[in-house]
Amino acid sequence: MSGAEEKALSEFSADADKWFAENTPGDPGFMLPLSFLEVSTDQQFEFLCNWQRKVWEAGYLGAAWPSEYGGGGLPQEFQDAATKAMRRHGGPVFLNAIGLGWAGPLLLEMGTQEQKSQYLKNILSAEDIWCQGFSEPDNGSDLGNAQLKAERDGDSYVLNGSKIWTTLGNYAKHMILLARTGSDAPSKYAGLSFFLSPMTVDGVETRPIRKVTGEFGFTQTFFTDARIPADCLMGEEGQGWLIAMRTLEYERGARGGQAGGYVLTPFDAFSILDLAKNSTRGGKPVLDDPVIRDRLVDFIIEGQSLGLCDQRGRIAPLNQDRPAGLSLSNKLMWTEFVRRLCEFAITLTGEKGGYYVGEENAVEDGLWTRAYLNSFGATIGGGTSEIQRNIVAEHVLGLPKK
Amino acid sequence: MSGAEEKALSEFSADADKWFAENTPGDPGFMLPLSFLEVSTDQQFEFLCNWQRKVWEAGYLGAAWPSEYGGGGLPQEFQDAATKAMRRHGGPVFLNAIGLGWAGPLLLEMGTQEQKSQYLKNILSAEDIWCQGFSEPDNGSDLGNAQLKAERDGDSYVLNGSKIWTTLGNYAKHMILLARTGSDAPSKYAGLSFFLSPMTVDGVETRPIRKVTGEFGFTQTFFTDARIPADCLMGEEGQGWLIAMRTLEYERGARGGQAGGYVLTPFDAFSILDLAKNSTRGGKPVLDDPVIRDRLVDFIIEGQSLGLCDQRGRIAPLNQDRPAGLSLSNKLMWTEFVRRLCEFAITLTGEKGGYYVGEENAVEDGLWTRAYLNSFGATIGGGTSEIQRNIVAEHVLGLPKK
Amino acid sequence: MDHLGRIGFSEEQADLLEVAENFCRERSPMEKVRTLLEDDAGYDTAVWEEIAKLGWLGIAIPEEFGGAGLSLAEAVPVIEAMGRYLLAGPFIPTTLAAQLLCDGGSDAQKAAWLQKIAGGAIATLALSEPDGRWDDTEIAATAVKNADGYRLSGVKTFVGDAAQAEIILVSVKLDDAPALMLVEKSALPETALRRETIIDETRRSYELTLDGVTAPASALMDQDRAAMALERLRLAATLLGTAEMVGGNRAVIDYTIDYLTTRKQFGKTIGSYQALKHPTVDAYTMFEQARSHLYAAAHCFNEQGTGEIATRMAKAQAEKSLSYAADRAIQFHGGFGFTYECDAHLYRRRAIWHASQFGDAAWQKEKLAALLF
Amino acid sequence: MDHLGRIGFSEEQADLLEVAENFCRERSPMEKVRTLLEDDAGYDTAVWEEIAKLGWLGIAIPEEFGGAGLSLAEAVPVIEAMGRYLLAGPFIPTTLAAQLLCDGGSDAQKAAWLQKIAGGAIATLALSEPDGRWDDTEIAATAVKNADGYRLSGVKTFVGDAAQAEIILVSVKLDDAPALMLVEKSALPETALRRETIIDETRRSYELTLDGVTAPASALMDQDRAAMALERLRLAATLLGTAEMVGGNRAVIDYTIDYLTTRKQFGKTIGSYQALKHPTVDAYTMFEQARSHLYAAAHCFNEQGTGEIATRMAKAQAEKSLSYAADRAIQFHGGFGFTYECDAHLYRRRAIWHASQFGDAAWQKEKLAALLF
Repeated sequence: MSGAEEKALSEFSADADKWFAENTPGDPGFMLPLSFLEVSTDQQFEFLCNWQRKVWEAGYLGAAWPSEYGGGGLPQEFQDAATKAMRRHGGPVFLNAIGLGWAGPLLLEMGTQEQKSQYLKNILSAEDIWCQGFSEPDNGSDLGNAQLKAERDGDSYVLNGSKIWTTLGNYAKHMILLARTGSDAPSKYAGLSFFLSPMTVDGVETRPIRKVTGEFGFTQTFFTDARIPADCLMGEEGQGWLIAMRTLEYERGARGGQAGGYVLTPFDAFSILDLAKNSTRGGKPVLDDPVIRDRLVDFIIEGQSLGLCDQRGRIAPLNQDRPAGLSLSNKLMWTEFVRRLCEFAITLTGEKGGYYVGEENAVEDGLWTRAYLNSFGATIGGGTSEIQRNIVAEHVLGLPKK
Repeated sequence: MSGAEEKALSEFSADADKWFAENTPGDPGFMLPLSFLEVSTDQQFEFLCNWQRKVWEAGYLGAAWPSEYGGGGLPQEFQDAATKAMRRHGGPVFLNAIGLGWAGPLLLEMGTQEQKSQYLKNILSAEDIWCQGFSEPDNGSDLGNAQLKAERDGDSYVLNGSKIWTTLGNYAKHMILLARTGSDAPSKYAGLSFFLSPMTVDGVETRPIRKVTGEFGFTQTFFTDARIPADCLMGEEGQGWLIAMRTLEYERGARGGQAGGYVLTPFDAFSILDLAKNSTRGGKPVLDDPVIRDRLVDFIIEGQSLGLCDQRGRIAPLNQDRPAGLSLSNKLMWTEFVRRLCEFAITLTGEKGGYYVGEENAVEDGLWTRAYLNSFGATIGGGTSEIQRNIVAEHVLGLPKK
Repeated sequence: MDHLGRIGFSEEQADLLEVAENFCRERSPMEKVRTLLEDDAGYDTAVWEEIAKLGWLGIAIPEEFGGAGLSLAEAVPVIEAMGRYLLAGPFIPTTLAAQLLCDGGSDAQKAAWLQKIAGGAIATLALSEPDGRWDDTEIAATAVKNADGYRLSGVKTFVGDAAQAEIILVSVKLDDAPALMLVEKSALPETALRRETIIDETRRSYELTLDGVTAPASALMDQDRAAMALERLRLAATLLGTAEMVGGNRAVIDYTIDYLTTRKQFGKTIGSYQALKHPTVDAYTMFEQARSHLYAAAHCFNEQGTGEIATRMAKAQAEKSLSYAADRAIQFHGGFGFTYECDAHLYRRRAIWHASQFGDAAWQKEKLAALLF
Repeated sequence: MDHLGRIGFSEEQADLLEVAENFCRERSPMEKVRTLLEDDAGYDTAVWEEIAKLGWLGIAIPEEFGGAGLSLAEAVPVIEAMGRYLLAGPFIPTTLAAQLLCDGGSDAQKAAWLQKIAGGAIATLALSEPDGRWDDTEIAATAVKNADGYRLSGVKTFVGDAAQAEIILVSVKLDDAPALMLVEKSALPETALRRETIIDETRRSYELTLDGVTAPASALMDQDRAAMALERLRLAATLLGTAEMVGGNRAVIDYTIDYLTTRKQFGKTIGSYQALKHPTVDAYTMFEQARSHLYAAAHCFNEQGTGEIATRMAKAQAEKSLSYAADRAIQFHGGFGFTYECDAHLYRRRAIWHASQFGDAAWQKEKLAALLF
């Protein structure tokens, strides 16, 4: 980076810091979701759409996307600086996660000029919410076995089948969809195709699914003779598996292009240090308990690890043995850490850990218990931790598949 | 049990207690093995043989084996009481483990009159040490794939091949041996046969193997045209796998008939409580440290668990769902517990944990570090913990093999 | 060490275990459990009457008061079975209240209430306070003597099934010493009880505001015995909570195994993957250990010293074991595990609940360290 | 939190890492490591001379004394590489002694020794005492001034490579305050050193009996700076020990993966079993975390507050990670893992060694709690 660029970056960074200091919203008077997976009321939805639009308009979301598609046309470092500023001021999450993190980068990498013009700007502005249609009721982990049928009929594809765990399914305008176009393909993978499918056509219906937390957050989506334009196909027929794997790499952090910001409240272990400082267990201040202190230090060390691994991932000479190691391990390490962290946080609240969301006596309105239950969304969704371990074992460590 | 029997038992028990109080040897001036796996000097060997013979002569070993074969002819409860007394007084281990715990019970259950007369008494008296020949260098966990060949030739079998991890291989007079008699058998299992094989014939050679602790304790055993009498065959040709599995059940505690006593120093968590009471870490008394106290309690709870599980295993109504569950889990639970316990014990010794066996400044002559390294003998030998988990999963929980 | 527990198991326990298992399986199928989650009272009164008829409420009540004259050891298998089938109802609070009455009630109170309880009257306890103490070293609620009896004040939390109870035994400070008051629910103003939102939706818990509540002179329990009775009560609550956890632990493992042996992914039954198989084995062995501790605690409960050690060990192990098994159960059910429809979370919530009540595993271990070292 | 560390990585570090990796791989193949286990001195003097020529001993020695004038951050990649290939020798004690001289030596001592050390003279430290303290709050060894200098007494333990060292820096109490004495090995009586039997057989450690040892007046290091220098030294030792562990951690994971990808059982490569595969992934992610902590500690080492936090975190994580990886390495090698011939135990022993020196993970965490909360 040149001296001029560095100067520009540091000015941009200072501006972002100032902007988030002034514009980050305070307590809206209702509980905000910790992640895009947890939006369960219209109130939350509207609030988060407005927030995302506002950040984008200010130039702090999509800063590194091309300017002709609504981005800022700046180097990635600028977006990173903006995200950092947002994090520092504790802004709410962005809810258009699939658009910003999966569909957007995919379009940038593989989309036609037309597709980019059609979709990208509305992803940034939260005008179009995107969802993802990979898992099916009988094939949660085994994506390659997807059975939803897409049959070509003239200028259309006709969709039949069902997808499950559709986050924001009831709000989304588009779905990235993995469907079966060829039943006589040489392998199950070769029969799959990838679509940018509208959710607003006839024959697409969503049924809300109640989450383990008791809240609603995602849907099952049913396709019954749903007819979508043929140009919704991404790439060619039969390339679905390849494209889906590529989008998973975006999610796993192994490939860049994300619009920026964050879609999960970034838990570091310090988020529970405040809790610990203000809590009692069995009538005694939590931080007086050496055993709790010891476990808290464990979590802080681990949380700090993860941040440091992000930093180290960008230093090539420190990643020579297994260059993809840190990025492919990222999801596994974070999601398991958050699950354990939240579980531990409950124990900090002592007797009040028996309360739940909605109880006036609960600590932080039951946030931590809910966050713990919600954390399984991340250890299960997007490839379970068990699948993630297979991926790291096989693709990073070179252990045999069979 | 009748009133008279109960009275006899309680008298026997009191006598045993008195006997062990008077006869349990003190410190012999050299380090005694914690288990039969760790005998590495002639001095240790002779000492432990003498001790076993002495206990047997007093009637406290083999008390429940038939009197015609050197046993006491008493109900099992009598032996249990004697073992308990021995444990209470901290007697040394019995080293003829394979004889007392595997070969003996097998002979009692399946042996001919002749075999019983020939072998059983000498097992109890430690006159004949037994060893076990199941594992082979290339088939550590995969016993069914044993390749050592036994070819029938007139009144003999001719053995060729090699066995590994033969505990006491250099002292043993007999080996229970799994060998391949049929190369054209319908399955790899059906080609196996089981032998009570002499170690003292020509063509049998042992090479000592150095253990992870740095000590010597077992051997690799080579068979080169070794000729053994045909009546060494146990059961019929082809029954080897069945019989081997049965002997493993003795080891795993799923089947009775063991002569009694113990072959591993019984670690309970209280064995490290004394260490904790007498140790300092970083200059401070260990028991002043609340974090260490907490972990110590964990170990004591777990150690107590295992003893209680032994007790509960004998109460049928509390084992109705999975009757074999406790006995088949026993080896896994104990060996993993001991490994973790010993590992933790090292940390209790603080800076002195850097010393090892033979160092005058070491705590208890490096016992705990050695015990930790030795503990892998039990988590690996006799079916690794990974194999044990498969066994429990498949045979107790009914989870599918493939 | 000789002061550690041992297992013993009486014929009564064995019989009760068998009968209770069958009863709970039949009376508390999962659809019923699910329906009751939404129910105000949270349990089936007809089943409660059956339980009363079976005599289970009187198991540990002396024969002179209409009970069976056994001990809490015999209540353990019953509660274990209830825990296994998530059978809802005020059995634990009522059983504990009866014990507290036996230990700390006046003769008149025992005579008036124990028989009724054995016959099905619901009773409960109001010990917890907003400061979240797990012991009774300080009690903020007070009773002040006046002409008619006592004027009470303060707030009690986690009062189980209070809305259905006929009597509530309340801990207070009276003349600067701990005391227990037997408060009849009918004497409470309408606004005294507020239902709390708790993590375990199979149970009902209430906040009780004592301000403005008065109790007659006869409400005071034996004050000389209050401190001792409270201490015993908390240990008894620890034992019974453990029994419920152990029952649930067994169920959630069975529930997980069911899924692992039927669900297929990548063309294989998922239970064949060691990634799921081996942690399930670990959950199972931990459970077996918890169950062994439970029966040692039940057997030794009344032995001075030993009973406390065995009970605290049992709770620590059961909480750890149930938490682990239920956490893994959610995970191993995959996407389905993340739904409310999957039963795994019911057990996970229950473990969180029991951790919060009467001291969690970490607290039990701190007590154990003091008892053992 | 702003006082936590960040990663930075200099060009010098990158160069040194690459050069050191290559050097150690060539100079310390496993047969060599095995041979040196049995060797008295425990290292190859020819390799030591090469190391001196490469300038690594002077990395953190100021240029005026013949060093490179860099910092310990640049020694970290060198030691990491040595740890990876188990390269034996007195590099760590010598580097630490040089630091202690820089921080607490008199001008004359620095002038006399730093250049020599940069050129290959071996130096070491005698801080530990039989009470096993991990700090210098109390020192039992004493120096008493007399006409010719000082009369020393007391016992020091864990003096690394003392038999090969030219100088030993000894902590003592002098006039009731901590002091450091530069003792020349040639001044020690034959009987002063006794080789200790330690768990890590790749290194050499000695007990040093000071009774009867005298030192000239010039042996006293700057007493005003002794306490500060000792504190910094212990932290430096923590950092360098961590670097060695992280190197070993990488090696033992690679070693395990080698076995898992070649050994077959039941007709399958054992690395395909999730029972071995998944814990290996856990070992790997823990290692990556430890390595990240190491480079944050190296980068921030000289920042007040931050350096201490980062270093203690790094050691706690590295000890946990290496212990786990090496423990699993033994287990996953099956019967072979239980033999001395398998290399896994070399790493496990090394983790035990580092845990014993300068405070183990539990102790670091206690310090961290005080620093963080």
